[in-house]
Amino acid sequence: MSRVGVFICHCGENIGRTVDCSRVAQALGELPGVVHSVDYKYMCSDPGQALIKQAIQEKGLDGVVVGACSPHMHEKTFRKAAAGAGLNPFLCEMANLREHCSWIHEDREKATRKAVDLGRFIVEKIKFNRPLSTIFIPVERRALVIGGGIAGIQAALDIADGGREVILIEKEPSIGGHMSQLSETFPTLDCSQCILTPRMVEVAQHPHIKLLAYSEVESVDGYIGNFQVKIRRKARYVDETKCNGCGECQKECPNKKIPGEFDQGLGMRTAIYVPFPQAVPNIPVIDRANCALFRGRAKGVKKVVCSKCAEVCGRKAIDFDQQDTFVTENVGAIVVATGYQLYSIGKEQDSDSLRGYGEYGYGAIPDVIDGLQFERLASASGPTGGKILRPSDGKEPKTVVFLQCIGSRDPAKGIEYCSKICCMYVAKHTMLFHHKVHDGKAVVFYMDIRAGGKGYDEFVRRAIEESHALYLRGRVSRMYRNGDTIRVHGIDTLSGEPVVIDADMVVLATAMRAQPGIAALAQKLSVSYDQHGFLNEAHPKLRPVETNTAGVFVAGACQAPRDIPDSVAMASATASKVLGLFSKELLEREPLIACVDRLTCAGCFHCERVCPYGAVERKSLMDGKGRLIKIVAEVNQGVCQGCGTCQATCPSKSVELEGFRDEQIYAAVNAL
Amino acid sequence: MQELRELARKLLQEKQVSAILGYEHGRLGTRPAFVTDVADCERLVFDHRCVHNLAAYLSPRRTHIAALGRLAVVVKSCDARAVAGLIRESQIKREDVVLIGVRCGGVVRDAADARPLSADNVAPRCVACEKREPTLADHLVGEPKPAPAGSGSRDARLSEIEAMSAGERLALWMQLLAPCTRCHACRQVCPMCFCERCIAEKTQPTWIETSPHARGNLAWHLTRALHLAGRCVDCGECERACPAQIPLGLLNRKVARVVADRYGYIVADDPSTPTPIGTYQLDDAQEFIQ
Amino acid sequence: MKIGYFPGCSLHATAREFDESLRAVAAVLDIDLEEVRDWACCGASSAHATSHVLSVALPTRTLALAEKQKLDRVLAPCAACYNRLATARYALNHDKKTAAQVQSIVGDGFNNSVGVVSIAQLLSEATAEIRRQAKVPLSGWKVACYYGCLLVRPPEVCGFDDAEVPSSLESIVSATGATPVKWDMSLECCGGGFSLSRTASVVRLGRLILQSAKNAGAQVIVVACPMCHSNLDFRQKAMLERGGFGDAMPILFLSQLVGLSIGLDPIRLGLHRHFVSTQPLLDRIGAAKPQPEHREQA
Amino acid sequence: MSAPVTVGNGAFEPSIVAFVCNWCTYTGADLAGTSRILMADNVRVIRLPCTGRIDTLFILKAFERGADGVIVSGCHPADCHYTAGNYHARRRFAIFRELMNFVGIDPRRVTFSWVSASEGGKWAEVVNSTTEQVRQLGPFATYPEA
Repeated sequence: MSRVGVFICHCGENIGRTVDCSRVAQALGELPGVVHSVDYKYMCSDPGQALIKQAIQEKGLDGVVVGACSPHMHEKTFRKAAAGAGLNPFLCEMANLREHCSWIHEDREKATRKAVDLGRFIVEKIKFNRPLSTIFIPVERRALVIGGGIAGIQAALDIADGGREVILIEKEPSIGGHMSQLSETFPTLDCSQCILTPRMVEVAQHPHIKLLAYSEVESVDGYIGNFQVKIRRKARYVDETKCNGCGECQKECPNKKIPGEFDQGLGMRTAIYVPFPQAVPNIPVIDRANCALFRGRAKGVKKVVCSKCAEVCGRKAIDFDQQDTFVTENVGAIVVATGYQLYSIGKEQDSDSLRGYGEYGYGAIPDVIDGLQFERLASASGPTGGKILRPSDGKEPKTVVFLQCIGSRDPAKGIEYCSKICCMYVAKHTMLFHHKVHDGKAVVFYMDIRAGGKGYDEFVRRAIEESHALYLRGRVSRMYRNGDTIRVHGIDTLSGEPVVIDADMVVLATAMRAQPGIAALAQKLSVSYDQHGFLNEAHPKLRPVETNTAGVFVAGACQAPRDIPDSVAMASATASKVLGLFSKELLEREPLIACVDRLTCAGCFHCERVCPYGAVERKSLMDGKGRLIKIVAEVNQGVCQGCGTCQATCPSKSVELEGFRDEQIYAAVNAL
Repeated sequence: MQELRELARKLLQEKQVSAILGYEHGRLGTRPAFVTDVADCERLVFDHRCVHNLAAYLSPRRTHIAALGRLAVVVKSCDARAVAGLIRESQIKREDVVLIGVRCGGVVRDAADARPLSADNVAPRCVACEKREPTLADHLVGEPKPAPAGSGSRDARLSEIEAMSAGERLALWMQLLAPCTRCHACRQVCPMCFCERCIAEKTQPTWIETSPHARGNLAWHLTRALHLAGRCVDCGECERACPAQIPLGLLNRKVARVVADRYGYIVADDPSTPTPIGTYQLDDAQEFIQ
Repeated sequence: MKIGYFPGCSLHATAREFDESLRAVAAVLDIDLEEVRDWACCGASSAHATSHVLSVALPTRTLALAEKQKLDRVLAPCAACYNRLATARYALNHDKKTAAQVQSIVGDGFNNSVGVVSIAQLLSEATAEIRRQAKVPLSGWKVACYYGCLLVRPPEVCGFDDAEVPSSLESIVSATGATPVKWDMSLECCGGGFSLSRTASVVRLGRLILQSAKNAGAQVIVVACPMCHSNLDFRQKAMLERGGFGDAMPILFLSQLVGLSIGLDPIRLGLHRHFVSTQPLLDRIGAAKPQPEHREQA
Repeated sequence: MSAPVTVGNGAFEPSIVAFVCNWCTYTGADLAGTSRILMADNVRVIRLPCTGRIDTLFILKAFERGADGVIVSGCHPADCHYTAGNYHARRRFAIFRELMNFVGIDPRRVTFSWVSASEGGKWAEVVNSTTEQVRQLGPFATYPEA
């Protein structure tokens, strides 16, 4: 027989005004199993809590029902009080007599009767509550950071500086990401390489960071604190342990006319190459598609067509027979920092929802370039050595038209979101252009200037006032080649006049998009993503760097368009989350999770189908001789979040959600 | 028939299986037969009186049958849907069973009916059946058979009930369910009812009252039909097994139509299809939600 | 192949040669043009400047007649007619309010089942046949394909060809053996209906088009719209008078070019009805000089 | 259904049970309280973590135990605290509701609704309209006494 104590709170006048609290206490006190029932002015006050503690100890209560405000208000308070008196906190529950009764009714008689009902539900329920204890999960205190751009670098360094081991993987041959391609950065115009390169070197030299460049996530198993990540290390055809990065192989490679990715196709590289001089690691990679040897092999040519790089390599580091290898790492947390790609204006699009820009010739005009290409032209390390020269004929453009919002904020082209960084980098571009081509004219077509941020609007004003960029509020309807120039038809909506400009070069501020392949990665991580492929944060305001998969965090432009300061801030936020998680050897979790009754589970796995978290696993039950009896569902305590959808779906009710078990709900309904 | 027996002999002789689960003639029509001896293959038959869904024997709960070893089972297309369901829901593995698909021209409503198949005695679901041979089968025997003659829409009764007022419907079902003795034959015969412990027998708490009272009867039959949503293979066994002649198929059929109308889901003998319960679409109809 | 035919007002008047050449070409290509009986004006620019419902109701009436005539598709050679018909069909499918209003005007029983086809679309489907029938080699002809505003736009209404970088006319021209040139003004506005009210604008716009075609090396511009034709042909003299780009350039209807390639008589194709002489072109293929007849009707 | 009946000296007052999710509707109901929105006193709330946890058995049992009406309410689509529990619940209740109707239990006795944590007013409306609806329908008298 239960020994339940009932404590009815007046909440000053809040409950007492409408509900006859002593009558409620009296009525509930008469219920079987209730051995103590009192009312008091302020149950949450110290004397109120003392009443509860005292009763627990004196009367040996095995259940406490507090009829007061909403459990969202004070459930923690009263559970703590109960625990203080030695009662398991999960044997304390609240009946909501304030928000759900006294505050919404006026008739004292009816409200009192309702309060008795609400109290009775909880009294009956609590008789079936079980003492529960916090679940502890061991945590592997190493982190995986996916993506070696500025966000991934920052996250890795912060976690590593916090004393925890980090595995940083990057799919490209070098870390650095898009930031390494930039010439200068807004709003300070400091050189991107100058601030980034030291950070890259730090990563390479950090004792707690294991850098796996040219690698990708193959599969992810496990859950918070206990992930097993299989990583594909793509074959470089260069032995990393032997190569000293001398670069002789590149000098010898006969194929020197491959449009380089790092220079956005504006500069050339060799078939064996290091993406850029400051690459980390500074180890070349062979591009199979463009290497004569591999092209020959693909055609079935037996003899070695070319091995100049291997011949010249003093350390014999070239290995044409290298294969992809796999490593598995156990980590406790994962930071996703995979960055972005740019919208392409071409006719062929990788998504049915995107359209491309036929009105700009689908990218067929060579002097129409995108923002990253302009960065390379402006960069001292770029293909033109920092001179602004147009791609078609190498002449210095005098009139450059910049178009903002290309692809973004344009549902007709497929993307309705704002790409966020373009207003700022276009302003930067106009300044860089002005600094390098003093007699040049920069014209910007914009929809709105979105320069919210410290020093941002001032920066745009400087572009307009000091660099004399002509800002025209309007869109460009069409552009086409007109002899040596590009004729740009636009409109200045402020004056209402159509504008025609003969430009020497056009720079498109194309939208930031999610990386290709992000959906596949998100599925491996069980992280949801929006219709554009950006990863979803757990809560847009309160949990901005967490995801719905516990232990997986997001930083930078993989979550939404982000500039460098935002990305770095997010990265540090993820690091703080990871370090918080790693601060204890065991992870504590509330025990309100599902639990399977192996005896009655028939293994139909409807629970597995409905579980939003993939918390249901398959467990083989063996008899004493090692023979399989059956395969049943098992809930991973680290992953279950306690929604209970499995229980409502289970036909035989072989899975029970602690805290809301069938017996408890049944008892409440039965008390009707 | 010879083709079936030959195949059965071959499967036994080559030790591909240790028993054939098929049909033989019995006192009242045909009955399920377990053949382990090559000589007994002569007993195997298949005709329009083979009403049983033998997939019910494949449930892993029936340990005495599992103990027989690898089985070959004779399946009509409706039975194959049940086998697919068992595979889909992890009860058996495809490779654990050899499926002898039979081309079916419909079966009789009442297994004891000795008359040739006609519009008078055909099971109504067979008239509407669009699949006369299973896809999920290792072997397929028999000649293609035409659709059985039959008249009237199988859903006529459903429409009739739907046209009634709520009060009339309630009165009707109270009357139809009143004779239920809660013998649970409907459950025992159902190939998709394979739980270790049925919800109807769970007593802590007793969601479904066990006594044959209107409350428990309604809760049981509604819950049974709901548990079969997107799973019922429409083999008609529950109704055939019911000693109280309760038209249980109506409830199953109603749910099947709801699932088909709302989610475009039709139960098929493909184990790889997802189930409508356990999946969802973001834009599932929600006209009933305020 | 049978297809409904909605000539529209222009093809009975200023663009007679479009009608003549189209019928002649259709006969050879085995396309049976069945004129929609009792058709009425599509409303063109005046109706939709006046009343939205009227602008949908007028073409709908024609489409309803075509449906009664059991036609699956209707060809509207004039780009403006095509656009009005296609827009009406689109509005009926997508704008319930307008559809209801129009139904009260046109009456019940119309299912909006009749497709609307432009000349570009129809001849695109027949490129193989054009290639097969081509008798007169037009090789060496450099042709600027001029779509104008209405032939492929707006894309949701037309649902044919790329709205910004179309290629259907080029494929038809290629089928005749001529060479389409790459140029930039194929979709620019010719001034449309402002030929009379704002002639100066039309001349200014037309010059840009002519100049662009010339710069691209074109010898002839092919059009699929009576309005474009009249602006570029009838107003060309005024454009030339402002100087800057040499000789006149003949403007042909698409059907005329196809007709020439399949060996039809220039007179049947109405080549004598143009203001800019087509003779330089005909000389190139050795065709007889078309005898000009009365111009008054044109 | 039966005609409305009167009990004692007043009109028939229905008894209604609400099964609600903890994160949206329960919080929305709290907000209604905080905002002092007066509403019918016929509804008794039972808190569950998620609509995904709400079983059709709860509804059947509530009716067996004498409830005249039931409310099931949770997070709007896309708002589920557990990302997808409400989508699964939506299918479950869509099928249940049609089957219930088929056996003659008036679907107007069961209200399904999405009430977010910010919709205190909507919660009051759901409570009031369901109460009024069930009041009109009268007591639930499905089960003849054995």
